[in-house]
Amino acid sequence: MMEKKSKKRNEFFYFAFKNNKLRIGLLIVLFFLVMAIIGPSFTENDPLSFIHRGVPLKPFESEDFIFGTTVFGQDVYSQFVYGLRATFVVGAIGGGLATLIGVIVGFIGGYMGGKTDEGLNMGTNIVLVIPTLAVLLIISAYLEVRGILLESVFIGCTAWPWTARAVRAQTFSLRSREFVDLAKMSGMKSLKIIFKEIAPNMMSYLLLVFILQFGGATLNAATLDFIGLGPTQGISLGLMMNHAVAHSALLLDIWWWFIPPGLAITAIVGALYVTNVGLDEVFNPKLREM
Amino acid sequence: MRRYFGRKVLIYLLTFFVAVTIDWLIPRFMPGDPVLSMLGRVGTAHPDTVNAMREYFTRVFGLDVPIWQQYLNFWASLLRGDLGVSVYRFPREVADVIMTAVPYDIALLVPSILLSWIAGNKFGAYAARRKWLDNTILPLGYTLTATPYMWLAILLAWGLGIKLDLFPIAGAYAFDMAPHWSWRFISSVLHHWILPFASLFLVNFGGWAIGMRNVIIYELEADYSHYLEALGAPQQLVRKYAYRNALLPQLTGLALQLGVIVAGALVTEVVFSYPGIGFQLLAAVQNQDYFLLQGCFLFIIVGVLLANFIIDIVYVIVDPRTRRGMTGEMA
Amino acid sequence: MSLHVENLKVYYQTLRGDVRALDGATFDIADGEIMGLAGESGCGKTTLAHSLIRLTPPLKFIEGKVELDGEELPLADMEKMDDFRFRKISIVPQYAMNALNPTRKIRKMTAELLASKGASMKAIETELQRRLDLVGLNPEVLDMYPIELSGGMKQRMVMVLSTLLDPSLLMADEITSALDVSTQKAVAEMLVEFRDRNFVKSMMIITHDISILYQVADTIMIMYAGQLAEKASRETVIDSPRHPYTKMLISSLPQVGVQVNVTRLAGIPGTPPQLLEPPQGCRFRARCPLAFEKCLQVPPFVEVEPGHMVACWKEPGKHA
Amino acid sequence: MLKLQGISKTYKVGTFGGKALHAVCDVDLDVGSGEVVSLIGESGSGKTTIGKMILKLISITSGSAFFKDIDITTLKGRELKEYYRKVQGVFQDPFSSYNPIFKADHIFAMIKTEFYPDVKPGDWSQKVDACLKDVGLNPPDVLGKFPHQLSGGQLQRFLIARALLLETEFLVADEIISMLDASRRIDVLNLLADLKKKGLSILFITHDLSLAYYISDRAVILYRGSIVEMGSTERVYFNPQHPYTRMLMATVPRLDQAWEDVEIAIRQKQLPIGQGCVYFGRCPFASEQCSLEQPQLDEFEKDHQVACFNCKRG
Repeated sequence: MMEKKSKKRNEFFYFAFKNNKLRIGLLIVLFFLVMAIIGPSFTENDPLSFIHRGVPLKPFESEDFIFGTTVFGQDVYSQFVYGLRATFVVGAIGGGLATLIGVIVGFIGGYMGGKTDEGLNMGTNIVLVIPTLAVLLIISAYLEVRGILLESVFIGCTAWPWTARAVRAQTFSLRSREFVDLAKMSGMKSLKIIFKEIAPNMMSYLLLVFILQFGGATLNAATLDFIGLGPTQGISLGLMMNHAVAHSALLLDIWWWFIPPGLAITAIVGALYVTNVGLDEVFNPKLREM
Repeated sequence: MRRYFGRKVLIYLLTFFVAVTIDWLIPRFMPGDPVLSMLGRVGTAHPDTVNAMREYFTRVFGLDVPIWQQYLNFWASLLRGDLGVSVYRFPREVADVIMTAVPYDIALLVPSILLSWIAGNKFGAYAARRKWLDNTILPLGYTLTATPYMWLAILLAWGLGIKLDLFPIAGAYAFDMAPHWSWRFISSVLHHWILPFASLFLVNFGGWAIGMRNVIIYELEADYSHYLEALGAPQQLVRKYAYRNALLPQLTGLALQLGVIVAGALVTEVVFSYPGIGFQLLAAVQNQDYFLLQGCFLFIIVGVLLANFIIDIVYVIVDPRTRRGMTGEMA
Repeated sequence: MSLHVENLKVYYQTLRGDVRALDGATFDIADGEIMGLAGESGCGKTTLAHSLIRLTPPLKFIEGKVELDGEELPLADMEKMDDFRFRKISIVPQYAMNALNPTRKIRKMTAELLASKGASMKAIETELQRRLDLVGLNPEVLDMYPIELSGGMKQRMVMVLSTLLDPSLLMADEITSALDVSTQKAVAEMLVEFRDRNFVKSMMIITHDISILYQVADTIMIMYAGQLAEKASRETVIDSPRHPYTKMLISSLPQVGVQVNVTRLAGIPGTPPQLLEPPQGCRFRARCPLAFEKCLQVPPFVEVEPGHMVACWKEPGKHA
Repeated sequence: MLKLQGISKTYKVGTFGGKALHAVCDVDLDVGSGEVVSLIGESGSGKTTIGKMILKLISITSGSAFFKDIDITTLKGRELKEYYRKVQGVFQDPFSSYNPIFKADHIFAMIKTEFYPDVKPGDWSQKVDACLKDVGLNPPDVLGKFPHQLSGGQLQRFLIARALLLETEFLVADEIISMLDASRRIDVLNLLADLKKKGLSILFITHDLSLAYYISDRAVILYRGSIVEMGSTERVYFNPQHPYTRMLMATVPRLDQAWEDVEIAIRQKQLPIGQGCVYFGRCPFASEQCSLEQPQLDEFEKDHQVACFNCKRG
């Protein structure tokens, strides 16, 4: 229905593949994603069940525990891959929700202007200042049963303000453009103008915002899990680190219990940021020269 | 000018009001009767402590009184500074428990935030200067910001603490000492402080470096930089102006990042069992001590709001555009 | 002899290759002369101005010699040019409205700029005050921040600042186009007064509005698609131009007193060429009614009459 | 055709909307059918605001506006859509009037879906080609291209073709040629003149006096939101009465005569709007009365009105 700009389209792909920041970032993220999807199929061990008896195995010491075992004999590999899966779920849902709320609040505020904009903007600034982790702490502490879905929803609902501010600024600048007036003079209704004329212009920007939100949600979830307020059943990378620290893995020098989870989060989130920069360079060529 | 501050104070008061309301709402919002669920969790079988606890909880929660009355009581007790009694340290007041933790927090947060902000900005400015610098500092910066606070803490604790045994990794001072003014005690406190400080410092440092690098490139492309170059001003003067102007958005960035940094400090304290609010928070969570939890929450909110307000004042003093902008142009 | 430019070529680097924005300019500006530089957008007038004072990427110096008061300007070398900038050659940029550092008091910025160039603020203070009065600015302005000044005031401040060290050549890049009619006249006349009071030895005013140049410039040079078309005194360019492009351009400008149903003016058919792969020879060939086979070679920019230079094979000059 | 009576626009400015900015204060204006009226004013005079109010893009604070004696002040929904069939606008920046991610002829597709949904595609493209030829464009060269592949002149003519497709009777042209090069401008002006002959009435908004003279039958001089002088173009240009108009005529750069040295008063403190004459701050002939009352437009000679106390005596 929307005639994509063919000339701009292949120009975009041409520069996209030439931009190495984008290539490296995307590669790392995909690597972990694949590991999260097919990883669990390589092991029947349940991440939390105590399988191995005796001294914790080092990685590759025995071929059925390639990543070694925890102090309780749990299979670190299965914890790691299931944890990865949880991280991607939280990132996608939490990040997605935060972007969604931010976009809606930003759009309506930016386009309507006047009283609605002032009210929404006040609300955004208030939620922006409140340290989101503190709110998450309170909410999670009071819930006996916490699923990963619920955690993602909470993270999503508290991480949207800066997206709303950014989208509002973008909508403001687009709204004053004359093609919006032209659309009004063509008899189009406001909602149709927002979604048919303004939104398509911001697709590239929304992608950038989602990537950052995805990274933010992952970090937030790991922090929550680490304090012990993560999902009550199942495993996540943050929970792994929590267990490791709680059971003095550091003193016992079981590094393969706490190094991989942190490394995975850093790699994924770092790769996401680098992808974001790469995409930003592709979208506005001015940055490319630097 | 007064109007600008008036509006700012209004927003902060409103924020505080909303935060406290959230804090009050959550326990009542959760399913089930909070008193029963809390009693169940406390898990002491001994009858009279259970009765004392139930009587205390019902009084504090005030479930018998209509909802708005509870709300007013909550505010009343809050304003009196009575945050309720800590469950897992039963006789001690929540406020008192937190007060002992706050100084450690400040000792950890304030230096790490300020130093990382200054160092990050300096490095970020250098990064924008030469290509090879940009290619080293930028990836380093991205990895650091992407590192979860607690993981870097773990790495430092494990690496420098245990493996090389250079620094202690637990507590704020040696266990065999009691707090007193002596050089030995102070050096022990410093010795314990290094690792948590370093881990917070490094993660924040990455963020500021990247932020400054992007902002200063924008300022170097601004019209006034082009004009200075056109008049043959040395690069050093052009960069000095661009750096000063780039610091301003970084200042607002600092205000917005406070929430995240405080969260980072909490987990870092948990790793090093550094007796700040984070540590108390973990204990509160593990012992289902809701009043301590809500007390910590309020302290964090107040701390962040206060810091935001201070940064706003500093911003107005530093950036003439906001100050003079308000008095309007002399057309 | 103020400015002498010989076969200056400056290209504009883009991702698809070099845009040949300025392709061989040869002209002079005498002492005390105000030369107007006019032409449609994309003709290379801004490239010429910027290459003389701040040749940075994406501009690329190709070849050519430029002398100012007998000394050769090292255009391609940013550092060496610093000795000439501000002292010998200066500019009032198009973005003059936001050329002042927003977070610095104007006095402080001026002082620091002068110090960095080895001049002292104290020595120049009285002269600076005098020039501020001349342009209708209250000396208090020095203790204010740029945000407190109106657009017009900021522009006049930049004009004073740029000419503070009495440069021998001042370039004014489109400084009248953003102004209202009344302030336009005031600013244009201020430029002339700067020359009359010897704040500057010679001046180049870059604008697309030829009627402004007619009022204040001594000579007018017309550019088209990166090449010089014609240069002559203002009366000759308006009343008796010889280059076909100038003729058609002047005749297409509506004037007060000309009404459509009385005299219907004609535009110039066709569009200017894109300069990535410019057409061979004279670039106006495709749109020129007099074009013939000789136009396939680039016509030299030659003096057909004293002070009147034209680049067109049809014009019988000394070389014909 | 179009009649404005006492049109005003006030913006709320300041943090809580404390101060009021009077962009336009009770302007009376009418444009006959097949007539070109030019609205001349410097930046900040409110000329664009009037244009936008006529096009219903911004609300009218007070006063009323009639289009062929239908009151359009509170037009909404269906009637507003019908109104847009008759009244259209073209803006200053051609590149900002097009959504960058669609092809340029997307603007035709928009009006087809909104106004002519049931016209068969074949007839529609014939109609489009006809209109493009009317504005001097060759359809195959311009159709199917993106905005950044077309020149400013072509884009502006596209917009005029769009108005023709809607059989518009009234066009608001707001500074439509100020972004075009000198040689391209004249073609667009000639095009507007041809459309005028075919009965299109135009409100030509500009700050350039020579353009207005070239094309308009009547000229309206606007200053700080109020009309200071109005009348047939020859009379206003060659027998200016209001000091502001005289100053404008003296300062417009011409190609045939040098500037007269008219003393230009650098802008001093001006009176707040609504209290006394808007030009009081800069007027060399200002008297006591000028600072107290606001002069009304009245007949100075046939088809020539001025809003100034001293003019009658001058």
